[in-house]
Amino acid sequence: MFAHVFGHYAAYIIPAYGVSAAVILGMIVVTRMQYRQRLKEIEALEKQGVGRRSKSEGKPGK
Amino acid sequence: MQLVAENLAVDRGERRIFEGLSFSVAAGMALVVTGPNGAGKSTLIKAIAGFLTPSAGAIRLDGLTGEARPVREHCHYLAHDNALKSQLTVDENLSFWWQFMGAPRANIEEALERVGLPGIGELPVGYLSAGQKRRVAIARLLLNERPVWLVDEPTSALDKASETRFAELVHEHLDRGGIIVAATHQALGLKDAQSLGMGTPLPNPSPQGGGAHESPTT
Amino acid sequence: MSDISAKSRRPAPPKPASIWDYANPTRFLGLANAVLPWLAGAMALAFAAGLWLSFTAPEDYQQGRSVLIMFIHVPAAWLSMMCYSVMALAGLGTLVWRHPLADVSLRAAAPIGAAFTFLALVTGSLWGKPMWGTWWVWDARLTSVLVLFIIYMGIIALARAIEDPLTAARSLAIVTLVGFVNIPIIKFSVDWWNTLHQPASVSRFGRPAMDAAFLHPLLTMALAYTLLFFTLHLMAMRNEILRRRVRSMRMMAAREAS
Amino acid sequence: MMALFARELKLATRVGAGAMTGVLFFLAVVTVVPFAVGPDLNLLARIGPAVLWIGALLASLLGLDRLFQQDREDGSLAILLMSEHPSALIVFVKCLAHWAATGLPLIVAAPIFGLFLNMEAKAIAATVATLAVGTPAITFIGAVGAAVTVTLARGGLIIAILVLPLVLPSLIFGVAASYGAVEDPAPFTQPFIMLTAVTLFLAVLGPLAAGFALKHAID
Repeated sequence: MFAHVFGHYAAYIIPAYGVSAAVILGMIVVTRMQYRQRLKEIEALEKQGVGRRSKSEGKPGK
Repeated sequence: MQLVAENLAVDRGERRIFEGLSFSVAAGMALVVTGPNGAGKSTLIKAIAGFLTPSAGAIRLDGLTGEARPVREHCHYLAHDNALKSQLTVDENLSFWWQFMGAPRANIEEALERVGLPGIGELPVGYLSAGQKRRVAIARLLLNERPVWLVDEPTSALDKASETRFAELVHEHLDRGGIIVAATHQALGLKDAQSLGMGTPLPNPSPQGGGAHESPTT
Repeated sequence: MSDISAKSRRPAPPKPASIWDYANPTRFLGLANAVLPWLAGAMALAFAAGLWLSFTAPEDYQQGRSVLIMFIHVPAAWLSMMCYSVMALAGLGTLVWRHPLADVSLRAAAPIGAAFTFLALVTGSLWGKPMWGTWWVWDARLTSVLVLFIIYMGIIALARAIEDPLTAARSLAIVTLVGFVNIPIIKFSVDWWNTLHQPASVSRFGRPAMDAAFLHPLLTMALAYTLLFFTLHLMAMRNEILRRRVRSMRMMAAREAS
Repeated sequence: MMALFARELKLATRVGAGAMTGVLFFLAVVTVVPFAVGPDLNLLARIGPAVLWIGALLASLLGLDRLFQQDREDGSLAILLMSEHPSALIVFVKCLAHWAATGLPLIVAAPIFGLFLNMEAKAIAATVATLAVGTPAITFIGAVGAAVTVTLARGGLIIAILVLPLVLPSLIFGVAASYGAVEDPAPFTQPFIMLTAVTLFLAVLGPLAAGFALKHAID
């Protein structure tokens, strides 16, 4: 049924767009999940009372 | 000749090991760097030897004739490991270092005698005990004339007799107007040595002062 | 395709106005959080426009509808090279300007670049299949993209292997720059090798003559992919900074506990 | 610097393992091919140069991780780099010594392995010439891989991935020149000159980058 939209190359166009969509969306989703994970870890650490170095200007990664 | 450090600060990764460290060691004097583990003793020695670029301050060797060359080219560095190849014989190891370091000086046999290992030149280093290997490593310092000795735990694998022998070599070096900077726990038997107590290890990496103070202990 | 809702007019400048005042990670995080929604919005807009243009483009006389694959293959290939240039720039940032965020940027960009290269390879082979009848042809460009993929993998493997952040940053920068210097040589030798073994029958994998109908969708999709790269890159850098913050907080916790 | 070269050579020959394993690995690769491809002599003759190059390439990659590893472990790397000699020169001399210890034996063995692959004299001569000129490039650029992985326990694997793309030009021009000597239309001198150019270029880039990496890897 896709033939009329994609012509007889449908068998190649759909996988190409499928893989691209999967990889792009996958990257976005994974990156956002990692972001939430990091925030949760920091929040847990701060609750533990680990001194956050807010008073002095940040060193990389501080 | 004087080894001078002004307001020295060194970072390892994000951690600041020490900062605001100043000292000066005149010819013929020794500086013993003491302090608990992790206080930055080895880091200071490595900074002088040029392995670590300090993030602040400078290290200078004043009073030297000839064109200015980086401090490290006037230094000998002896750390925990001996820089010896166990497959090669003692002679081969020492003659390599003697030629590589450029300034030809004492012959190997004499250096070996002074560390109490006469006549073992032919033996591969692999056959020697830890103490003997250490003494061969110390003999390396005697081959080339370099004013500053940077030593990190020099007497770790040595027995009592070798320790006193090392202390004698150190005194000879000082008498010849050399400088020694030694990071060590045990007293090196150096009578008139300046001491530099490195502060306690920094509890957290916030950059307070390294707590380094310089107090002569004569 | 588009999922993020916020709308915006102009994409934010990819690099902060002057590098140094955003050099400090905490302020960079503030910037990232501010810019990201707009950037994501612009990306979504660009994708929507690009896809719409692609699917309404006229049928190509020679390749028929398969030209649609070109609209996602060519941008992916461009992005794989652009991403590596960003990494090479970051490498210079680490070695020459000692910029604290350079290593963060390089590490964040590597997986994204590898993903774009992978996409370029997959879509390239899918696009080539109808024309050549095989899934993989050792065409000069496809081969170079494959080699670039191996280079990306090497850098990612190295990034994972070295723990100490300081030596890692320097090693990654050196390897990236050495790779960057060698890419033209590799490209030249692959092209030369390709012409040497060029079986006459394979039609050159040249880009068909571009008429406007194809140019617009292609450029729009390229813009969409570029915005995608900057969005992902900023997000990945943010993650990397937070990862390092967690790491040093944990080290502090360990030290305080002892 | 000559002293360094002499010491490295003494070490390599004294240890003996380095040179031999390289050649044996090369032999292993060459003998595996006929079992996989079949004993058809003219097929083997046709792919001969390629097999020799692939074998030599893999054998050279093999020994690279030991280039700086031992020196770092026994502490001599620190003292070497502390001296007044520039680090790039030290790396260059070590690469030459490493190539002399592992690369040369491969080139000496190549003609014999060429006979296994039923290659005619001209093809063997051309392949050996290209190997002689091309294999140093592998060691020079491999030094960069060895330098950045010197702190890792088993860096060997990563070196192979890092170095592989960078030695492709040498492989392409090397094999092309070897074929050029035999088949008429294909040129010999043009790829051969390119091969030499790549080696000279890597002879500068490799030690510079590796020296820079090593200088900061001492801790």
